[in-house]
Amino acid sequence: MAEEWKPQILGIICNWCSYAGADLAGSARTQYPPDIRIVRVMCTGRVDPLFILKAFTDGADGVLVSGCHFGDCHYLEGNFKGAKRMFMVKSLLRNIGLEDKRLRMTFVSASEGAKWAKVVEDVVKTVTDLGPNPLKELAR
Amino acid sequence: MHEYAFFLGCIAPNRYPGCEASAIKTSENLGIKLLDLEGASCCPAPGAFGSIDLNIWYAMAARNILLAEQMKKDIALICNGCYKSIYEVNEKLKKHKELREGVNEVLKGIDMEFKGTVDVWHLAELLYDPEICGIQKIRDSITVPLEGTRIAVHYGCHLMKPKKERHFGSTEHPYWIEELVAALGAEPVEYRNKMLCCGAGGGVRGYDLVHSIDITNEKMINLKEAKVDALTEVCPFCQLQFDRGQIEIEEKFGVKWGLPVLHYCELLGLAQGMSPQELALDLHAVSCEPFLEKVL
Amino acid sequence: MARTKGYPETLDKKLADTRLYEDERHPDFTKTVEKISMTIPHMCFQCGTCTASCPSAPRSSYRIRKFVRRALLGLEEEALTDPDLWLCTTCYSCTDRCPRDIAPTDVIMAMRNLAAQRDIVPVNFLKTVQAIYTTGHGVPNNDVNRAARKKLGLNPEPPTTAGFPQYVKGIQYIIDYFGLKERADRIVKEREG
Amino acid sequence: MAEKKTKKETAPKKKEATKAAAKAAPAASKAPAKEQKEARIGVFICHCGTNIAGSIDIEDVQEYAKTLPAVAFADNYQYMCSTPGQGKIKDAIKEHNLTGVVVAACSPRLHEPTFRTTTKEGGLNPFRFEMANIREQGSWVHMHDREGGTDKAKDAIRIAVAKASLLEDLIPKTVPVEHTAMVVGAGIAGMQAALDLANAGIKTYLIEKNPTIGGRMSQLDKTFPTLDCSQCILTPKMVDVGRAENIELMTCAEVEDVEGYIGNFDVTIRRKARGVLTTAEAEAKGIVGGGCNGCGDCENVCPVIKPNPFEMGMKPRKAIYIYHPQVVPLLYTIDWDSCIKCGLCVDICGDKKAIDLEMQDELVKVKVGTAILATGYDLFEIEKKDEWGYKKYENVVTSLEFERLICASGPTGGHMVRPSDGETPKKVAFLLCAGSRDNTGIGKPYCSRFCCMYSLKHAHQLIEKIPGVQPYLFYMDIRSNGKMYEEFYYRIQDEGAKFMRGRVANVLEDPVTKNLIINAEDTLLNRPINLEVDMVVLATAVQPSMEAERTRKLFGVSRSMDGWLLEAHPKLNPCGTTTAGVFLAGVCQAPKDIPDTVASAEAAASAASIPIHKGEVELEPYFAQCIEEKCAGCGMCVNLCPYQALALVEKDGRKVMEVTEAKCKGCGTCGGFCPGGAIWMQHFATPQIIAQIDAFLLGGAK
Repeated sequence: MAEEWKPQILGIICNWCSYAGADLAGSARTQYPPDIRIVRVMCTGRVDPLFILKAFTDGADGVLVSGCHFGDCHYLEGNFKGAKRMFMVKSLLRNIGLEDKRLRMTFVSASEGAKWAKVVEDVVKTVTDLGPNPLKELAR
Repeated sequence: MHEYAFFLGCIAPNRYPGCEASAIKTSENLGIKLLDLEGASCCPAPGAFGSIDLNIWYAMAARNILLAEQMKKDIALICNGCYKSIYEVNEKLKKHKELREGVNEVLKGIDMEFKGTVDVWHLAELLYDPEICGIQKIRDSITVPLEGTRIAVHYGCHLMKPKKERHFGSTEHPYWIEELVAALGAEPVEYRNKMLCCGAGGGVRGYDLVHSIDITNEKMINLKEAKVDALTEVCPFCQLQFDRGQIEIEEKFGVKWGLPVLHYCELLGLAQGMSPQELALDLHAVSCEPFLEKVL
Repeated sequence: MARTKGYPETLDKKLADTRLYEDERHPDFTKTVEKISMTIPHMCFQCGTCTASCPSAPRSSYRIRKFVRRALLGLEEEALTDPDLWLCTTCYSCTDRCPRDIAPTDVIMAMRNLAAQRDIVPVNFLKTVQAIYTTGHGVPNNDVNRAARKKLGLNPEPPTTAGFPQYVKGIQYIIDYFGLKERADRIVKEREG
Repeated sequence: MAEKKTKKETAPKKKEATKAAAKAAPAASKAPAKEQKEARIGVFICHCGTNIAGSIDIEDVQEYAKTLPAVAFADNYQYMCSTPGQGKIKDAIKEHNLTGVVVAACSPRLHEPTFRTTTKEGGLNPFRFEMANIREQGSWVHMHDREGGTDKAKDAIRIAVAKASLLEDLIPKTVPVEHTAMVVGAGIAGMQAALDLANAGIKTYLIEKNPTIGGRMSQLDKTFPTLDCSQCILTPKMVDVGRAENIELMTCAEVEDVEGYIGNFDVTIRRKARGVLTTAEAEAKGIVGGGCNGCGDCENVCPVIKPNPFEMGMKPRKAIYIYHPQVVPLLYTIDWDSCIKCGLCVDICGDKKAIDLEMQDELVKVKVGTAILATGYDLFEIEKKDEWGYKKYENVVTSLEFERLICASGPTGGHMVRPSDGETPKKVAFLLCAGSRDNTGIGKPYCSRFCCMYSLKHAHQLIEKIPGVQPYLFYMDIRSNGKMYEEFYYRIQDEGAKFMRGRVANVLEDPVTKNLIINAEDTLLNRPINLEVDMVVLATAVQPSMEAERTRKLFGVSRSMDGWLLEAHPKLNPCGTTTAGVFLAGVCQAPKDIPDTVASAEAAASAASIPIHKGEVELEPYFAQCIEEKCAGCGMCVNLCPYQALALVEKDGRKVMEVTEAKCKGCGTCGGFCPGGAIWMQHFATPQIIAQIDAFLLGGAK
């Protein structure tokens, strides 16, 4: 804890677009900050608000949910439904007094490796600026 | 009445006062009031200053823009060189924070700060814009239609290029100024390589005159081929290059063209019934008479 | 830049070693040019669209493609000392057509700035500076013009710094801020005595 | 607490397991036994040479893994995917009697199948395997941050272990595959693919939006580098397609809707009203000896004249028309936009009664096992690059217009003339990379790949046809990388074509002669060029055809950033897509010349025939399951499902949800929503994912 604080960010990303995009960033050797951990789901439609709330109560400083572009969902419209839920969760976070910027949903296709790297950089920056998740202490 | 701070620049007021006079008078007839921009200076010359140190160019142009910010009026101008300096610096400073901060650091010394509260327009685009004036309104304001005259248009580079930093679209085959000319009853004429530079810009006129007027001469050849009675432009510096340039071409290359060159505002003035005297056409190096004979 | 060999002058000129050597390349030059110009000469693939669009190319040895290439390779000396650098009319035709989305014109402007820092700059540019320093105008008013303005019912002095000289101070402040006036005077004096 | 959850929620899994037992004895028989057994996970870390080991401290990671809850064994190896590597895993499963396997290596999208098989061979259910991606999303993206990368790898493994300890036996569902295929687009790619499938004994539906098959290739005059006549080599294939018993050809047709999954796609096709009956259709209507025989009487009497798109609008056609004499099928078609329904054609057609001016579109439903997209390309709207004056100067034409102008069956009967005055051009400039390799945002950033070669061919054709003609090729690079291509370049240069190394800045027109003035730089001479020519040919960039976007969405295929359809893997699976059972052929995937197009078509055909010949496919068993004791029967999930896989049913007195596994694709949209947490997503179950989250943030699921 002595050295400068690094955020803990959870990424829940879909298998078909964003996970593939992240892999592409890898094979292209596009470098980005290592402060994110990935949980793979088949579709952002699978993302239960519970997952995100659990992450924050566990002390996550930020959560990134990333799926296919609208109209490109491997399951037709899972990403629409996922996105809709994220709005819901964001307002929930605001209500419990947690900055809703800590939760971010993005759309990264299988061919957008560079974009994935940008998104992660971006999220890491936003969350770093926000500082540690106040709920962390509660969780410990 | 639409009101604008009128940025004069150098060549209009100090070499072709007819441009200044006609601009003010004609646009007033069209519901555009051009107000004095007190204490404005050279834009400054994008070629000369930009080449030596872009930062000075930014700062000096910013000073001029700020005079208008203090007036709380958008800027209107009639010179492409000025347009490059004033319009482009205004946009750049609005866009780039670090540039803006750098400039404001300089301007602190004269208690000025760039805020980016005004926009910059070339009078020609205001005249063309139906929201402000528009072709029809111009047509209605005409008392002496320039019928039977063939007029070619020189757009000038800094008005529309680089297209990515402007809003006029493609710069290969523009036609809107021709429409403005047609509105005066004249016949706009296309000619070879219309978008070729006049040759004056970038300090080249001062650095290597013959080089610069050789470009002008190429334009003259193409214009001759199109059999035009006059050339019009929306830039006193281009006008200087074409007008005085023809004399220099005659001296250096021994070729005489005798092609009248008039700023669009001067043409508009004629068409609205202003007399050649009111336009100080006598100050033009190349006599406008052959053209006037066709009109009057 | 060609290397000399210490032969007698004429021979040194004739036999100068014209090969490109690695030590001519200054990578920071590329970076500086890109910073000032806010464009990307390092992406040039030498198609020649710029030169073909250039009004100066057909009547001189000026090749804008060559300057972009010099920016790309970092050939500082060769770029800044080439008098052709000052033949660009800044018409921006090359910029509008470049398929690599480079702005060659701005590359030239950046190089001119860097040359000027080394006092490599034609006097006519500096004389404009001097004129503006004293009057605020690059092309100042004159009596013929004043008379004409009167006839047109305009004020003999336009409502610019000419009509309101008190504003000239502000301009002089800015130019002095960059110490340009002294440099201009000095260089003009050196060149023309 | 995650523990508790699993205990309770694994209940329905017993059911699943026993259900499975009925189906597949061996695997299932293990399942119930394993149920209570506590997790023993083996972790296997791959060096991937230096790919991973180069920027991650393997030893450190392995030591860490050993300390994790439920980890019974940890090991590392140079290449885990190698035979000895996999051997290590199999042995360890037995020796340490593992319940789950975690491999920390590359992306599961690459090697999950490999290691699942390994796990199976080791005696475990293949779905008791979880992968930690420490290469694509680890070492490769943190090459200069060894510490950060190593920490990330540790966490990734911890997360994977947490999931692995909760994984359960799953039995993949095998479904039968329909013994039919579909090919969308009947250009050379689609035709070739359809022929191959048909010859392999597979009934194939070939869908073409135009009235005839043949596509772009039928518009070409000659083909490089062999110079055989395009039509001559194409028409035999067209005839074969028309004849092939196994091919059901549908022209004037578009895919309207796609449902289902690999093996069982239900495709709705819109057969656009052609206004003309085939002999078969006529017979069905009881018109004896009727239907269109292509005599063309109708065309002769039709009063409406329109430009023929096949001739790039340079030749007229009537409102009832065929593209060209060799069309397949030889059937006339009515252009409803221009037809005035005067009825003259109906009269002249007489007893054949082939023309029906009231014909309506009809929708046809077909079931296919696999599908191939071959939607081809269009030309980029080159007038957008207006420095070259296309559509402004008459004598500036595109390469396709040139093909028609020089083609014997074209509008000029093969007499090469220029549009403005019908004169034979003596000087012709070819502008290569017209709209390609363009980063301005107007053109296309990619290389269109076949323009160099056809421009060489164009130059040859001119030299062959017009004595004393001088072709100029303005190029940046000549890309002649193909069999006998460079030799062709050599030949054309020898024939006298002049190659000017410089991109053309702009084209100007002489207002009087309509000649064109080229402004370019000879970058090799370092001199500007001012060249007056009679005609300019733009080697125009290509872009995905307009239909491609609509079609790809129907089939759930993604798109690359440049707009071309996205292959499953650029090197190892260029024909496949991320949708199982859907494949790509020809230019729709990326610009290709004819040889490459045909090759990719045959590749796609063979790929598409595999599941069909196998007769059945395994579906990953990521189905939703209903935990009935939790289900309140609210039915909200039913509407959420994009595949209508869920339904409410009556079970011992109460409404509960039931899943039709065959329809469920496992997206989990229902599971992500169910307010009662009553939906169990196999392999992505809530407790498993929660365990992963806890593992990451609280350091271990326990």
